[in-house]
Amino acid sequence: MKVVALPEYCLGCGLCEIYCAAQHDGWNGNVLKAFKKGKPVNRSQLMGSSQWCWLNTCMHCTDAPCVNGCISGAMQRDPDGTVYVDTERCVGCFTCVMLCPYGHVRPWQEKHQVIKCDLCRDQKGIPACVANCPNGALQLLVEEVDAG
Amino acid sequence: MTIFSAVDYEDHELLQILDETPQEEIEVRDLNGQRYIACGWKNSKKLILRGTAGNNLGAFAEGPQIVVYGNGQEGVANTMSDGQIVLHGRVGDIAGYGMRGGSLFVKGNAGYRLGIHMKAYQDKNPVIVVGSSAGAFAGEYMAGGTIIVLGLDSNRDLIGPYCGTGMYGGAIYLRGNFPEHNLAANLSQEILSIHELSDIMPYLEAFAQYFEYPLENILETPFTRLKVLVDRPFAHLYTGFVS
Amino acid sequence: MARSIMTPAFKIERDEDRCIQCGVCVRQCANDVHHQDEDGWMWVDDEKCVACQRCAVLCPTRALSIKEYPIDFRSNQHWTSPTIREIYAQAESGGVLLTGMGNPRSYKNFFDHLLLNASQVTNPSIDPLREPMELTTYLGNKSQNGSEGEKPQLELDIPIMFSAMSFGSVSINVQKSLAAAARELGTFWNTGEGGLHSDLLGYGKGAIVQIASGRFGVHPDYLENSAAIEIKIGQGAKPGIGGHLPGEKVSQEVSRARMIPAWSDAISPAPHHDIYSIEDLAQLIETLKVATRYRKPIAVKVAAVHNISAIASGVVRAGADILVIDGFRGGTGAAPMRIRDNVGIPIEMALAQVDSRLRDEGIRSQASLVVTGGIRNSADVLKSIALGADAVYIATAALLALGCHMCQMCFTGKCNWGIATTRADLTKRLNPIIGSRHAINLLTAWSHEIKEMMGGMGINAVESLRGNRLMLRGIGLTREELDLLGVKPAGE
Amino acid sequence: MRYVIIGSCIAAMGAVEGIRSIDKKGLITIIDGEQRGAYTRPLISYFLAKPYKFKDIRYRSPEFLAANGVEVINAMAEQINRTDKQVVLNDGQIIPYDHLLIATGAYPVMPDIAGIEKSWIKTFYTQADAESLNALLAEGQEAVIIGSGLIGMKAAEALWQRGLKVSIVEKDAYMLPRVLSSGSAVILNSLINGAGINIRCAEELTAVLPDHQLEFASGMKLHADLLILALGTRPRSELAVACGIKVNKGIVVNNYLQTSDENIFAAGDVIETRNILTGENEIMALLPQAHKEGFLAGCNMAGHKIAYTGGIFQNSVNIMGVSICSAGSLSDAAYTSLIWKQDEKYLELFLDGSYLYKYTAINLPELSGPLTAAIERRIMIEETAWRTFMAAPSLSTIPPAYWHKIGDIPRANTWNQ
Repeated sequence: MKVVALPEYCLGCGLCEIYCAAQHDGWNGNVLKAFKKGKPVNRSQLMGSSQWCWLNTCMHCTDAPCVNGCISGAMQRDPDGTVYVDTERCVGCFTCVMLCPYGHVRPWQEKHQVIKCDLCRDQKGIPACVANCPNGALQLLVEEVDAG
Repeated sequence: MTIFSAVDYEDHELLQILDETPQEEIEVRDLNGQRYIACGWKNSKKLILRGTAGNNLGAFAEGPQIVVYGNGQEGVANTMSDGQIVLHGRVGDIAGYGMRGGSLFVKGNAGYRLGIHMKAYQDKNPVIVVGSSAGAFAGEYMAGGTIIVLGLDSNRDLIGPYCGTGMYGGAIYLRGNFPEHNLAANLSQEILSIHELSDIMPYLEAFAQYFEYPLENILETPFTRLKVLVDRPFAHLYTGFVS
Repeated sequence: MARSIMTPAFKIERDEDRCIQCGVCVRQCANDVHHQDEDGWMWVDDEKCVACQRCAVLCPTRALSIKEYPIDFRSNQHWTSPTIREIYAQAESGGVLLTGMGNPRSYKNFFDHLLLNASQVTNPSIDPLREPMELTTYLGNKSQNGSEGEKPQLELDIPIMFSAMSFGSVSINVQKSLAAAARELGTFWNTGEGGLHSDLLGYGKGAIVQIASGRFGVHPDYLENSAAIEIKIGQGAKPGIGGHLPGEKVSQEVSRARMIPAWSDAISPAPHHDIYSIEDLAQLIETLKVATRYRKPIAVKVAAVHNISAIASGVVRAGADILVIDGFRGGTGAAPMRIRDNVGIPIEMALAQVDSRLRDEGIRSQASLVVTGGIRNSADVLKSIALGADAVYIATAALLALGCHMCQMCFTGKCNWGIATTRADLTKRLNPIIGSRHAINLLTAWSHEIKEMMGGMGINAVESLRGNRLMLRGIGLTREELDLLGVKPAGE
Repeated sequence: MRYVIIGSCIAAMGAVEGIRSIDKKGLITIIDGEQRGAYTRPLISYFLAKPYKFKDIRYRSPEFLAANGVEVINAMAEQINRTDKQVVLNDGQIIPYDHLLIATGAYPVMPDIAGIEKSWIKTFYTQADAESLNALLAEGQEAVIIGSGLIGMKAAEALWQRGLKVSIVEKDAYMLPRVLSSGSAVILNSLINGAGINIRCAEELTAVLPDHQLEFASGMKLHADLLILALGTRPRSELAVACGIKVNKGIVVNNYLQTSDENIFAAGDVIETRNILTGENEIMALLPQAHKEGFLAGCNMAGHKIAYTGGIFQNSVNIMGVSICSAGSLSDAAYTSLIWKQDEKYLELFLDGSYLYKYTAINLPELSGPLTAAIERRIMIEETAWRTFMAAPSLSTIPPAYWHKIGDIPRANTWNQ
């Protein structure tokens, strides 16, 4: 499973980032509350300019370099194939950041951790970015995950 | 080569015969103003027409090679995309209207609205060469392509009034003197030396060849090139208004 | 330059308690209304706002609302606020007032004064959920005389088509949306006078291709790769004047499709210079028929003007297979405001008159009648058919389905909804997959409604409703208006 | 099929994953000489600093091994008997194998100086090292670290966090010589010096004197309550040497991680890896590489022929809150250098024509992924595009050519004006 960004329809509006941020860290998708009370942090990041832009989100690679290269075992893949960070174990060495060719895995400086798309795995339903894209520029691609 | 006489045919009878003739070269004699010849043709058949070609000769066509020994009526090469029409005579109004490619050579005069709305894009570059003079509104709303008026064997004004009105692309070449007050306001004039004629030289050579006219005679008189000064002549006509 | 004597037309209200400074409004406004400074503060420039509502719709916290600027001139029934503002605008610019979309004036709307019939007891109604309802419509010359044999027809699964909107006036994604929707709905879309973009070649068989005075994009493949050809003489929004695509919208792609210099104004003047008479029109129709070997119906589109019925008669006699009449509420990408608001007549009147005239002259079967210009819903469609139309064209309604918010600034090329623009960054705001889905949904919904209303009348085929003015009654109309419409007053 | 793996760290875990991606049934035995399970050496500094609980520096859990049906034997391998395809352990057990993987890792390098066997002189490489150090240190002590590689730097940070006065001594001209460039070292130097760690470069330890005195080649003397030797590592290849497998600096393997004995594979810090940039085989003791080599070795042991194309040097580390990322060539002399600096951020690219050969990024870790991939995948990007990028480096300004060539990522909008 992964979110596919289609730049030909990406508006660069940034709603994906906003809803991504508000979906995590306990804000439960309440954008107003999240941004008024706290400083929510988006996982995926809007890239480019309005001419050519897309949401830089995780490919959830099957042979994920970030998982393979993680020195602490914090970067993991759940049985659905979702690559996520176990924040309890992340020491913030940023090796995974260095290994991600998409520049998707990013440092979360305040917490000395890394941050990345987890497909909103704690929430039911489709990821917040997909659900709130006004132009269908983000699509959830569900593909068979190798059970092994 | 198939040769037949059109003297007995109505418009559509003639069109049907032309359609059903498989030969690549067809000569039609005794043409008497039959209309729509070669309309929408998408081939490079060669037609030799003797007599007067009726309205909309070669309209919407792409490719036919037509020689008319006689005059053309209205709408010759109307919205023609490609092909060539050589007229050993005069041509009526709106010749080359919206022409998008190919060429039209006229030995004599052209009527009103010669080459209006002519267009060009990349390799599509239509050209009209008129041996004598052109009527009013020549090159009106012209967006691209080339119109050449030579003023040969004519004692009429080279161009009629309103030449190049609303023009926003392309070029008009006038040989010799012409009444400047007949030009639209938004045009630049540039007198060209013989060395600056390279853009149109192939057309002049072709004209000389088709109509057996000495090229040097054509070249001994200077040409003036008309182009648009401002490519958006109407840009300031309107005001956006927020109500 | 002196300070303008005008106040802004709109006022943007930002609820600071709700604004999270996310900048979506800044990124979405092509008019540069919103601005965020380096400290994150949000600012607005009301003067530039056209009330397209893009920012308000996309604002994730609903912090934005747009209102008409709250300024009241002293009450005056003659010198109204818009009238005064128009004078200010012309005094400051010296320009012709330009606008977009259809006539917004409060002229009498005859659709709203027509009521549909329903069956009771004596003539049972039909339940469209259980019984088949036929919406299939054929457009073309249906007369039996003539030696050419069977005349080409367009087959429509629903009596609604998408009206002419050229690539250039609207974005390629609008055309993609409508072309795809037309294919799925079993109807047709119209290219407008802007050629057929290469991306849309596959949709040619569902396209009615247009030829207008500028002859933009017309070539043998364009004529061949189509369902029908429409000669555009006039347009309801601007009868008597031609098309004018402002240079701002003539992008490289438009330039390629139209074969004109990029960023120049694309002008197709009112007259086709090869048409100065009905005979000339007949000649162009015949030229196109010859060029396409009589395989395509030829439509002629005219604006609804005062003597429309005589014009219609001439057009049909000139050989048009489909006559399209565009009423004075028809939309446009750009029209001089005075013309849009003051020229032409209502489509309802034009339609009733033309249908009657063609019937009286015995030539109604020689051409199908398609009306357009202000069709807002399925009831308008049904009323049009009862007044005598074979089918309708919609355009404004289709654009609304695609996201248009009716700001009427189509001519600027800065449409924030990706509709009336050719800018790549704005064009992509309309995803044709979503756009076509919306258009399909709209017409599917209308089809259901049409079937329900027809069922209520006890009619199971749209053909049986055509010209059936007994199914209409007028309300709030004068005797003269009723006579012109050919309907009885309610109660009679 | 019976798989035996000598070693239990990164490459070994990679191998388990690799084998199991193909062969779900074969018997896998891990010989864990260190008897600590699968843990991550780079995490020992975190252990020392915080201290972490043991399970937190584990790379893979015992559950992982159990789930993959791995048998772990806590003993040292003493000998490989290639003729009989057996491994002899120090407790006398004899383990037969069909395919053997040597993933024995490395040793810390010890200098040849008298006196270094003293109890206050330590290396910092294993869990045991960290534990014994933990028992020794006390706040306020003076610690000297010889070597400013990643191990030395992380050790310094840990000791500094524990309240020690820390000095780092580097024999090269600048610290982290295999990671930084001369330019970036200046920046890092000031950042770290400012934080309170004393750095001395171009100093070589020559003698350990009585009374905790250290003497250096320049004549400088330093007092040290604690001396940590962090001079790098060398492959732990003696098992391979003894059984006659071809060994250079490290064990020599082919593209399939196979040694000169077709039934014996090797992966991790013990082998020589092909450097993509030079085409030469080098010791590349890098964690991600170790996992990848282990994984591919596992695949090949299980019968899938998957070639290993090699790697590049790449490091990401955080020291005293400063993020340092670097990848590519070890030397920077031959290349065009483009530098961008702002406050505490620094980026330096080393280009040769349209190819990136190396970069050093300080406090710009977010750029390191694409830059590393640009080097590793030999992505051709015009120098002018790099220059444009360097005017304001950010993820958004990475040359579009990069995204076009990386695959999967959005194509350019074909609908251009």
